[in-house]
Amino acid sequence: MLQAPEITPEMVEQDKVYREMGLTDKEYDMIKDIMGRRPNFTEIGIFSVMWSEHCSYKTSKPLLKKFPTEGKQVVQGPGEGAGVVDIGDGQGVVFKVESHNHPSAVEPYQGAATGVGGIIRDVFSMGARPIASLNSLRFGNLKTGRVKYLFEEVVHGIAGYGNCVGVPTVGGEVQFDDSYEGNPLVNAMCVGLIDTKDIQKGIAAGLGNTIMYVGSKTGRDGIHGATFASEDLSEETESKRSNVQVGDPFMEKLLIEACLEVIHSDALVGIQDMGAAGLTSSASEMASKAGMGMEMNLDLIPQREANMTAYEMMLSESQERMLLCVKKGEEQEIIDIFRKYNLEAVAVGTVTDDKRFRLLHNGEIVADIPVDSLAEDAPIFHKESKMPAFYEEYQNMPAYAPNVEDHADMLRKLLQQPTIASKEYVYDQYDSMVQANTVLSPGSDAAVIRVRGYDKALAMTIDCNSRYIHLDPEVGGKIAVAEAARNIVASGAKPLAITDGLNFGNPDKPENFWQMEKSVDGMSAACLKLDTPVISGNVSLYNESNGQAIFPTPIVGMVGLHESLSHITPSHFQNSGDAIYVIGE
Amino acid sequence: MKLVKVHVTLKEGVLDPQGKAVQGSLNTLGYDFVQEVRVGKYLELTVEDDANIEQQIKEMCNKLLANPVIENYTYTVEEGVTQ
Amino acid sequence: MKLVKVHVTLKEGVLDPQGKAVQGSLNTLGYDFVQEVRVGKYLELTVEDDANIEQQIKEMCNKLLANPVIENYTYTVEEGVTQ
Amino acid sequence: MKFAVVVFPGSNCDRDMYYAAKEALGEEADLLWYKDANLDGYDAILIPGGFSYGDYLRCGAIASTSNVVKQLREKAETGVPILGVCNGFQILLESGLLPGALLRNKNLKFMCHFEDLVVENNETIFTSNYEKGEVISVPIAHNEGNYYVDEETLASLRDNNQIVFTYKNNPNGSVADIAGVTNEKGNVLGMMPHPERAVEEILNSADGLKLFQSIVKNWRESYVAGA
Ligand SMILES: Nc1ncnc2c1ncn2[C@@H]1O[C@H](COP(=O)(O)OP(=O)(O)O)[C@@H](O)[C@H]1O
Repeated sequence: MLQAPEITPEMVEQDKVYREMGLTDKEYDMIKDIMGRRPNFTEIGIFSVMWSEHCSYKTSKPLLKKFPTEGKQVVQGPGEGAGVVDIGDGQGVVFKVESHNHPSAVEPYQGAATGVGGIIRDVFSMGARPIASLNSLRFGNLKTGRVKYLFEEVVHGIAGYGNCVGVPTVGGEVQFDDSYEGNPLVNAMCVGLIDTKDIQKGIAAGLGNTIMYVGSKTGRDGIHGATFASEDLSEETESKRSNVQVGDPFMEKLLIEACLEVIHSDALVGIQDMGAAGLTSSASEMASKAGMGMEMNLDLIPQREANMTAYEMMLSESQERMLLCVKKGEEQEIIDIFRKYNLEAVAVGTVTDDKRFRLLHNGEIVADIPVDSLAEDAPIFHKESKMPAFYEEYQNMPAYAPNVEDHADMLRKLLQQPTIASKEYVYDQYDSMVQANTVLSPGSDAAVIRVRGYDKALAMTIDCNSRYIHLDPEVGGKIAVAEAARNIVASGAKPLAITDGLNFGNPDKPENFWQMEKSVDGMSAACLKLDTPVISGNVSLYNESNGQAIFPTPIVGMVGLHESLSHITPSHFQNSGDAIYVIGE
Repeated sequence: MKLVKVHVTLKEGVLDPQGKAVQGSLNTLGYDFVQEVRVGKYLELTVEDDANIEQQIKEMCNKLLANPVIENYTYTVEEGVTQ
Repeated sequence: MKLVKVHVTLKEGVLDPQGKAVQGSLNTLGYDFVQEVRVGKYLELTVEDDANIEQQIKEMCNKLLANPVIENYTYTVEEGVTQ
Repeated sequence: MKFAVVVFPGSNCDRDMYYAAKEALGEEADLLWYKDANLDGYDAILIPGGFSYGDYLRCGAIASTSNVVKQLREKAETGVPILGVCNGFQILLESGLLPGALLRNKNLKFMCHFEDLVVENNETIFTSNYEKGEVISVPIAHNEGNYYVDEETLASLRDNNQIVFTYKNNPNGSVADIAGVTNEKGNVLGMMPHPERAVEEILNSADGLKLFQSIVKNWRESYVAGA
C-alpha cells in the first residue's frame, strides 16, 4: 500500500518511463538482458543513477585511462574516495576535487555548501583528517543581478559550511566569463592527512557481516525523478515542497570526529560516504568491490519523512550520511563510539555471497539485481570526436601582438578586471587559519599548511585558465598543469601529484568530446614530464545553457611537499630595496 | 504608516538542521513533550501607505525576503504607529 | 498535539544590522516606501498536550529560545494536527 | 600547571587551544568532552572557538544549557581562571558568566584576518605579561563578533576596568571597539580574536603567547604565595 508509484514493469517498458530517468532504449534492453526479466520501477531507477555519467563515467572512462596514475610516491590512485600520496614518516596526503555545478545553479548557497561537505566526506571516509579546502569558481560577467547573486551566495555557502566544520579554506580561483552565465562552475577540493596504516576502503566484505547506517536521516532531497513517486501530489502541494539538498555542517563535524575514532576499531571492515546516488551507489559499490552481495531492509533506514517509497530512499541524496560494514557481533562497539557524539548507528543489512543487490521493503523484495552490473560492469561508450571549425580558424590566424602606449594605464585597466583583481572579498569570508597550521594563507600563489610535529609542510593550489583551453585544448591542458606546478614551486615545495576536475559541455557533440580528449592529452603529457601523476578526479559534463557549452574547464588541483619548514617562500615582496629578478623565457 | 509582518518558513521536505538542533536541546533539557521544531524568519517592515501595497509586498518577498526555491512566505498588513 | 508559535525579536534600542541591510536592499530595488525593517526569528514547535503548557513554554523561551539581554519573545498556542 | 580544554559538539578550535597550552606553552593540558567533563583538579579552563551546535539558534546558546556549564559557574566563583575565545566567548555570554551579547558583524559577513588589538588593561591574570597600550597582532575569524552592551553596563565595564582588549580598527561594529572583557572579579576573560592561533612565528604571529604565559605566571605566583 505504501508503494506509491503504481508503475508496473510493463509500464516502465511500454511507456518508456526509463527515458525520463536518462536511460536510452539500448540501455534499457541491456538491463532487461542482465535481469532476465523486465526491471521494476525501483530497479530501473537504481540502474539509471548507477549508469549515469556521474557514477559510471561511461563516456569519460576511455579518456581517463590516458592519465598517468603511477609513481613511486602514489599510495592509492584513482578508484577509492580519494587518492593518497606518500609524504614520508608513514604519513600520506589524501586529496580530491569534486564539482557541484548544477545544484549551485539552482540554489547557490546550498549547492556550494553541500559540494564542500561532499568532498570533505570523501576525504575522511578514507580515514584521513581533512586539513584544508580549496575551490575553483566560474561565473558569468558581473553584469546582471542574477550573476552577482550566484557569486555572492556561492562564496557565502562555501564559507558557511567550511568555517563551521573547522577545515580551513586556504586557496582557490575565481574567473568571470560570459560562457558561464547560465552555468556557473563550483569545484571544491579537500586535502587530508593520514597515517598510511589507517587507510580505509569502501568495501563490504565477510559473509554475514552487518551493514550500518549513520548520520542524517533520509529525506526526499535530491531525487530527480521525485515527480514519478509523488503522482498524487497536486500542483499546489508540489509548490509547497522542495527537494533541494540542504547541508548540515554541524552533523558533518560530528561525523568527522566519530568516523576518525571508528577507524581505529577492529570491528570496522569498510566505510564509505553516501555521495551521488546516495544509498544506491555506496551500498552496491561496497559489495561489488568486495566480490560479495548485499541485502538491505529499507524499513530500517532512518527516515525523515513519512511514507517514503523504496525508489525515493534509494535515490535520495540527503547529505551527511555514511555506510559502514561491521564485523558480525561487534556492532555494539561501533554503536557506542557514535553514541558518544550523539549519533545513532543503525544496522540496515548484511553481506551475502550471492553477488546480488537485494532490497526488502514492507516485507517484500523490491529489488534484486546482480550487483556487478551496477558498478564494475556498467557500459562504456566511445564517443565520436571531431576538431571544431573554430579551432582550425584560430590556428590559421596570424599571431597578434598588442601595441600598448600607456603601460601604467593598461596595468590599471587590467587590475580592474574582476578575474584579475584581488579576491580578498572572497577569501576574507573563509576561515583560513582554523587548525592553527596555516603558514601561507590565501593571497599567495600556493597555500602552505605545516604538518604539526614534523619539519615539513604541504603546498597546495588549484588552477585552470579555460580561455587557453578554448583556444588550444592540448596546449592549454599542459599550461594548466604547468601553472599549478609553478605555484607549488614558487612557495618552495616539490610538486607531488594532481587531482583533476573535468568540466565540459555535452559529450555527444563531437566537438566537445574532441576538446576533452585533447585537454586530457595535454594534461597527461605535462603530468608525465613533471612526475605529478593523477591520483583522483571528477568529471562534470553537460555544462551548457541554451545549447551553448561553457569554455572547456579542466581544473588542476596540485599538492606539493616542503621537506623543511625553512624554505617556505611567500609570493609578495618582503622588503624595500630587495632586488627583483625575472626567471625563465 | 503600515506595519507589514512577514513570516518566512522552509518548504516541506527541506531539511531544517537548526530546528533539529533546537529540538534536541529542548529534549535534553527535559522538555520531552516537544516533538518537532522548525525555525523560520520573522520580519517587521514599517512602510508608508501605498495603494498597491499587497502587490509590492509580494514582489519584495519573491525578490528578496524569501528564497522561493526552498522557502514559503506569508504576510499580514496592520495599521502602524504614525510617528 | 498543539502548535506553539514563538516570535523572537530584538529589543528596541539594539542595533539590527541585518534589518538595516534588508531595508537598504529594498530601497535600492526601488521600494522607497519601506522605512524600517527589523529581522527576528519565528519558531514553530509541535508539542504534545500538557496541562502546564504555558508555564513550560515560558521556561523554554527564557532558558534557550530567546536571549533576554537583547531579545523579547511572544508566543501563541494553537490546536495542532494529530497524526 | 594543568589546563582543561572543554570540547562541545561542534567546537573546532579545541585542538588549537590544546596545542597552544601543551606545545607552545609547555604545560599540561587535557581535552575534555562536554558530556563527561570533570573540571576538578584543573588550574585553568579554556573554552575553545568553533561552532558549538552549529551556531544554530544563537551562537553559544545551546552549549550554554549543558551540564558542564554548571561546573564552570562553580569554578568561576572560586576564582579559577577561565578563558573563552570566539565561540567560547559566546558561550560565556550566553551562560551569563560575562555581561553583554554578540550580534552579527555590521557588514553581515564572516571575516578572517589578522587584526591589531590594543591591550587596555594589563593588570589582569591574562595580560600581565603585556605592556599597557601594547598593540598586538592576532587573527579574528567570526560572523557574530559585534559586541553589544547597553550604556549602563558599558559604564560599569569602564569603571571596573573590565575592558581588556580593544580593536585598533574596529572590524565588526563592537560597542566601544571592545574585543575582550572580563567579569567583575577578573578571573573570566572572553574575547573574539584567537590568541591560540598566534603562538608561533611560523603562524605569522606569536603575540598571543604572552596571554597564556601570563596565566601561568600568575598561577605560579599565587600558588607559591598561597603554599
Ligand atoms: N575562491 C577562492 N577561494 C579562496 N581563495 C581564493 C579564491 N580565489 C582566489 N583566491 C586566492 O586569491 C589569490 C589570488 O588568486 P588569483 O587571482 O586566482 O591569482 P593567481 O592568478 O595567482 O592564481 C590566491 O592566493 C588564491 O588562493
